[in-house]
Amino acid sequence: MASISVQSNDFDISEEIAALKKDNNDVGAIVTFTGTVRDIGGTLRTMTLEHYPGMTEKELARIASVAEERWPLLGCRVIHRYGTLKPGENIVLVITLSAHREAAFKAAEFLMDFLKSNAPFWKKEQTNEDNRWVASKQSDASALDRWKK
Amino acid sequence: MASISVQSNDFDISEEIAALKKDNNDVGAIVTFTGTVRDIGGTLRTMTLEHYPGMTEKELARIASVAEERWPLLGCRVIHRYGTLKPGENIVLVITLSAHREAAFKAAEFLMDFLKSNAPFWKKEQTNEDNRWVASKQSDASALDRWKK
Amino acid sequence: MIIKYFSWIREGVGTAEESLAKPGSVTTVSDLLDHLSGVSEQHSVALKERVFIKVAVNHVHVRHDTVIGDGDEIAIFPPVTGG
Amino acid sequence: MIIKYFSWIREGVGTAEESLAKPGSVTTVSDLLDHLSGVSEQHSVALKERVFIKVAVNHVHVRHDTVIGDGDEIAIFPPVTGG
Repeated sequence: MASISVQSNDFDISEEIAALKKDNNDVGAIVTFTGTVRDIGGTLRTMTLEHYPGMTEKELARIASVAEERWPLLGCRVIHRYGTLKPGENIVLVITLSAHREAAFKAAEFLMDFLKSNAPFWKKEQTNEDNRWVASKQSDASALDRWKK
Repeated sequence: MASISVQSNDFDISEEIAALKKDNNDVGAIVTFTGTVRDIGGTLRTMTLEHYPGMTEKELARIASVAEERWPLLGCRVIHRYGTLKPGENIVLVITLSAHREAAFKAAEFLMDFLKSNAPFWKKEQTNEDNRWVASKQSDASALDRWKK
Repeated sequence: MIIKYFSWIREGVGTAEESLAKPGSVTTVSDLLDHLSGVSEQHSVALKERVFIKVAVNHVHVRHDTVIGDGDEIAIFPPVTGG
Repeated sequence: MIIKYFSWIREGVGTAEESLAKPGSVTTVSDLLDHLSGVSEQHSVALKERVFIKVAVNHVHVRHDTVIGDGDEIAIFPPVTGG
């Protein structure tokens, strides 16, 4: 069962790994993905993440359960922040644990690809000039194709 | 330029990420891979990693430089431990930073695949019954094929 | 039914949430979007480009031809951009 | 030339390192392995299965047909198993 958090506060990757792995010595491979606030050209002041309370955690849990059916995971953690973040701050964390590296890598990539296209979050950037909603990327939709069996 | 360490002591993933990312706000994606000592069946007492001082760091740096040529990385770190480790302990850490997730994921997978087949380390397991050198896996050699252009 | 709006659709419509009794003309999500577009000029503009309108019914992503009921929570939002 | 052995080849040969002047019969890595196999029964057994014998010359992985010189550091080891 994956552990899911939707929170405004930051996370610590080492602590999250330790909490997930505990003393499970069947684990041989741990993959983490961290997404951070980019500031292209140094004009970003803040980024605000809106989400859909009620749906967000359910949708993240659903995506994680698909990953857990598809790969032999020994642990799975998803944390996604909401609220107002500064450039460089953490947005999202995915951790996958498995006996071997391939399952851990593939499951983490899968989780991120589906999270990008399905988790109900919307980013708004506040720059020195204006505020604008971030547009969705065709590349994120295309990324789902490679997971079709 | 990747940062390479071959060391007997442990590492902290959060600290390593922070040292690598600093205040680079072009970074949007951070992938880490951690390999840990597995204990299949609860019979392992310790695992000893022998390596080839003089060659090991050079070979890891060479692998990292190939990854850096192939993907637009904003940071790359490889730490590999040697000496005697207990079940559950960390063996290896790879960190890749990039603007986007695909480059970070692919480069980390590539690094691990090539490290597994080329970095001069050899594992010996000490169990309650005997001491034995770990055999190389055909799957690790096969893993290299997917990176052929 | 409860209608929730998010992101620039929320800003366009001018409210985060509204409730209405399901009109007789509404069977599917698509019918609801047609109905809501008639509510105000703001609704009409915000809901115009249907290819950018994503919908969840009771917290589950659905297609526009999905049949909806009076007790449903319908969320209307643009393509997601988290992660 | 300096010869270094690692892992079970080191244990089989019984030493981690030895040095020798390149014999006249030795041009390639393969020739060297043939020569070393004649040094002792332990060498012969440890170096028998050539498919499991990997070689690095001056810290770079090479094939068995690589030409070597008297000043080279030659490392002989089984397939690596780190990571």
